[in-house]
Amino acid sequence: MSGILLLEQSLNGLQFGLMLFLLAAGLTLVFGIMDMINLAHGSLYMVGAFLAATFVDLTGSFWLAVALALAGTALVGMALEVSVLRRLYARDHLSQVLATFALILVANETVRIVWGPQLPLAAPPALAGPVEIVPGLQYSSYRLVIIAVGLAVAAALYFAIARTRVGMLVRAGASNREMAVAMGVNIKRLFTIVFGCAAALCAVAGAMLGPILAVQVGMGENILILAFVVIVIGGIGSIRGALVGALLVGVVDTMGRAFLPHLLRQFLRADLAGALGPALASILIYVLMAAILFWKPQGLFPARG
Amino acid sequence: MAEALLRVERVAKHFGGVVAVDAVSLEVAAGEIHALIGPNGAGKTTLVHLLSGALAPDAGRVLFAGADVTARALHERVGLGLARSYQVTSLFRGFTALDNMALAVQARSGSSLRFWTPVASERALFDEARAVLGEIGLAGRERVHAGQLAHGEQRALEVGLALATRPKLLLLDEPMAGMGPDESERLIALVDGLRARVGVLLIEHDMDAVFRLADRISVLVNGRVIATGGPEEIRANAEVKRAYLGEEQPA
Amino acid sequence: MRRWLPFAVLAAAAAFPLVARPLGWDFYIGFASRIMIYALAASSLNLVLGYGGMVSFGHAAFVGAGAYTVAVLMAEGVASAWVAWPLAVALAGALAAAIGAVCLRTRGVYFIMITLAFAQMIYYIAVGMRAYGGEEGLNLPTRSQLGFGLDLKDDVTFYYLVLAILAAALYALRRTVGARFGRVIEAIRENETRMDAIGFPTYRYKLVCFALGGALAGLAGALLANQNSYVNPNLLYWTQSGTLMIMVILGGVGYLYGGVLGAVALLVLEEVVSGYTIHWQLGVGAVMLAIVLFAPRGLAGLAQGRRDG
Amino acid sequence: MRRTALALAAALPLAFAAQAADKVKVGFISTLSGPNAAIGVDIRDGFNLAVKLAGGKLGGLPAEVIVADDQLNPDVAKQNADRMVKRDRVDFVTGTVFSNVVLAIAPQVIESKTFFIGPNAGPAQYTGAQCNPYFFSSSWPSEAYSEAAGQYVTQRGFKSVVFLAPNYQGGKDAANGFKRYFKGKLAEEMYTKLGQLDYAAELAQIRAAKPDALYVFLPGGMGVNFIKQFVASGMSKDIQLVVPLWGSDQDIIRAVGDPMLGLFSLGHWTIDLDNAANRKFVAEFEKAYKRLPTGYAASGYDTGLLLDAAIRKVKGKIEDKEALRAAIKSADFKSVRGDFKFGANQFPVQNYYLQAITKNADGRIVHKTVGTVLTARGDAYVQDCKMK
Repeated sequence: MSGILLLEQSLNGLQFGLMLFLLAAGLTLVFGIMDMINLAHGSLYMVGAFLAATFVDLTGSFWLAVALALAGTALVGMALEVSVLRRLYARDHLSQVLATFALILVANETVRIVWGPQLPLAAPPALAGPVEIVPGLQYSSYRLVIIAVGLAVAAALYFAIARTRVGMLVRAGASNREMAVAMGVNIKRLFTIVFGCAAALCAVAGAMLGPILAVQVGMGENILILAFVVIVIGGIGSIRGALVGALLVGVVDTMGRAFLPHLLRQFLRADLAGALGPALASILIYVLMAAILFWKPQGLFPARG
Repeated sequence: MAEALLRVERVAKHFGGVVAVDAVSLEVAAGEIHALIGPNGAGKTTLVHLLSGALAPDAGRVLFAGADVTARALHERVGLGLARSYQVTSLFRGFTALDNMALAVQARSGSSLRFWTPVASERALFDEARAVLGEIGLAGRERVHAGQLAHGEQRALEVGLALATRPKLLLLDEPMAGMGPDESERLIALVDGLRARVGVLLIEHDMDAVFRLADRISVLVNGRVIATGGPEEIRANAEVKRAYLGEEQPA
Repeated sequence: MRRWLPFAVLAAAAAFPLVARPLGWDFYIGFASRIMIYALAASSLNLVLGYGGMVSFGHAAFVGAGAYTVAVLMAEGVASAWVAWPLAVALAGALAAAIGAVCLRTRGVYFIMITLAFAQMIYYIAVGMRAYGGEEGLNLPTRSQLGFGLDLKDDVTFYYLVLAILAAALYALRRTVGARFGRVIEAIRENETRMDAIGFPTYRYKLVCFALGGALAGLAGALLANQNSYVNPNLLYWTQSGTLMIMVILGGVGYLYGGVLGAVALLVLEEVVSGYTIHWQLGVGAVMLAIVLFAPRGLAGLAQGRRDG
Repeated sequence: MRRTALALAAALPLAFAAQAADKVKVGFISTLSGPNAAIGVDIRDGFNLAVKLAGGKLGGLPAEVIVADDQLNPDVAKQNADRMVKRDRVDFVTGTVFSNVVLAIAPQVIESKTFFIGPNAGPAQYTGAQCNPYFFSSSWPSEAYSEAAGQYVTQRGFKSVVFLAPNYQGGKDAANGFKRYFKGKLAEEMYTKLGQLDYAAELAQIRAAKPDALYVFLPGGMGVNFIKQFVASGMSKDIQLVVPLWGSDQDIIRAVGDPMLGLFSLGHWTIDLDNAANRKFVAEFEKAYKRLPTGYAASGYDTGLLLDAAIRKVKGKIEDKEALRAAIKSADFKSVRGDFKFGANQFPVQNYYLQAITKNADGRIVHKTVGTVLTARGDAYVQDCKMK
């Protein structure tokens, strides 16, 4: 196994992990603060990607489109919070599951009616090609930008939560809701703001991943499960947990897909290894999650003591 | 005094950096009513959790009826005859008072891995459940859902659930919390009636009740037992007065 | 539910093929079998989720395990229902016991997610079983052999068998929830700590309940494999677990007929709405949302509430 | 419960319409949503075009085409097939895109003595021992494109090649076909999850393997993403990418654009094939749908022509299954792909062309026929088919 291969796979894992983090961060906040299971979180990711694709078409600028999509998705998220989700906070998790599952169906079909099943979204032309980061390794410049954006958002989020007043309230709310209420916070408004921020994070992930993956109806569902895995590994309500969990899932998943088939080939017949490899690689993150929950039933960084 | 039914040897528990229970030793004899008093935050409820098995101690041993039960789970200790009630009422609110009680009877009357015979046809369960309901003064309230009982009735049911497991020792965690004078009086009579039959470790803020009921009293302050003795002894104890009674004279 | 209503529905269900066959509605006989199989699967989840209070997000794994048992045995030449179906039940139950033993260490959302994780593992194992179709799935050359001159290839015979099994299972469920065991798991759902404190080993009872639910799901899976004459990993995918959960919540959590009502409602709704528009998911989603917001106890709760009030 | 029973009762008569004997019903089950929807849409549009050009008829009988979306979910496909066979009583089932869907629904369709015509995937199983009088493929045997790719890569003298396909039957068929004709060394054989969209991990492995050429068997959205990411990774300069026609077709060209130029592909049909049927098809398709047709559309169109010719041949008596089967098998029509006939297993025997992706005179990116790689090629399993 060469160093270049390892480096490239690490970058891939980092890129994937950081995008997962953007989704997981919002999810874990909504979960931690409002005690709300929001399966429709992935739908906001989809809406973000579709808005970005639309705005690229209208404005011609990728980065302007990302900014607009971010704002648009935040508005959609807040509207959703005020109109529907707010009514579910006091309900049990089962009702939340059913309601937000219903929202997924509604969101998918609404997007399909408005935009059709998919939209083209390309990376900005300047980033279409590769750059040589070390001799012998040409790496997609766009993926590097994704990593940069992911790191920047993570840092901004850390700053916002550690240093700002809203961040302090969010932390208080995540570890103890009664305390936030006791502090006289306008909980309703705080929830709406948090939800808007979570939606905006979704939009960043959707817009950034759109050019690599595909902007299509239903794109949110599979990544949603991964985001849930991440926040459960990290500990619900913990941003730090979400970051660690996301990177763990990103790296483990990428490395598993990359190296497990080879590893198996050392022990097994080639055809058997070829069959088992992808299956085992797909299981890996779930094994990771089950193992972590077995030893730490509250995740790695439990937000509530 | 005979061999202690419950024997607590230097048990300790801390949460993070806070020491809640600090090397407490304590004995309760069979049939004895032993009161545990102390100011708020002294660690009384934590101690009940440790004794009942809801929490595992960081150090020390708990011996019950001669056996070391430190590693035994909550439900196993109940099986041995060590039952508890809760400071914050913990009932099956969607079940009727009678069903609440029948469940507690069911717990110790054979296997519950029975899938076919309707519970409703098991008369023995309900007869005994009715008897306990009568004992705690809830006869006639059998069909009322536990969540709909008056506060005092719920507190009585709370004690009754523990009683219905036929314990050798009852851990009562502030059974009279929030009760009116009449209700308290009834409960005092109930506990008094258990004397000699069932050992009781009573945690209570109502000092009138404590001094009327207790054979012996232990005083817990900041996680430590600072004194144990008969009611008169405790009344006279200078350290207790300073640490505790000085601020809160018994009525 | 009024006392006679289940019997009336049962009688109507028994009469259905007598009407449908002469009219040539063969498709709807198969469709009704399918609904009943899902009703069985949803009812098995209702035992775990509704009565036991364990929000399992991995129930499809047990349905799939049952289905794959039948399919794999048939691929290996064992077509007898008397061998394959009990084995499907046993395997699914054992799988549930093993998974439950680990998952029940956790609580709340963590439990939801860890059951999902295990189900996904089983899903990918099914994908990885290339000898048995892998991602493609596996066709069953025929339906299971029952003997007694009964041919399950005949849709009406199969329909009656499914109906009989569903009715028997619901009756057994009714007995179980009314028996000691049912009391215990319902009480655990109400207040697990207190159950512990009056002397019940709650973990053990929850595990038994989880395994029973899994075993019953395995039976539904065995029937589903026969109904479709086909199994594929999709049966175990998390969206299938989600669908079963939706059926239970829709029908009414912890109501005996909740799973049945939910399965009927969801599948019929899908079939009807998808006949009118390709955007049927919009309609189904809207109906589901309305039920959560306005009928929080599901359809069974709605029916009961109306009579109570 | 009563209300739902009412809903069921209300749904029944609606769904059960009287059967008209004087028309032909075609059940069209295809992948019309999700990332691979473009494929199903093209097959459907091609098929519909053939019906439209025949005046809404097939072989003189009024044609009713019942379209259903399988969502690339075999269970959904199965229910659709069930409905079409049992309730709508269709005469033909066609439209399927993916072989896993075919494998799920074909047994049931065949068993009801309804003709199954595969316009895209033709799983290898049905070419050999499992061949069936009611199973036809109007497209190609599953392994053929990859055989052609193996042949071409060998001819070009590539020594070290990486193979990449989804982990499903079609992917395994492709590997078999490719290896049958490729004489060099397979540096790496990679399988991904069907429907995977991010190929970063695989691209890194390919870079490490340093092959001369890369044969990638990824239909639809998977192909779009792979090619985009392959180009972005900077490897396209050093590694010759070889794809099947449908791994590089107009749906992918529309999504990827200029980076497609310079790729080679293999196919049974090319847009520039010089025959009357094809010229008419390409012109009419563009006129009707305002876009260039793909190989999928050509296959859908040919399926329409095939049915039209067969029904005409039996003079509309489609109840006579034996006669109808013989008529289909004779394939008495002018295919857009040129010479076309069925082998004994009812799979096509046809040519496979090497195609270069270039810009045509009006600046559009299209395939250009460079040569013929395999001539009148059937498949490797036909001798296992005992059917007469």
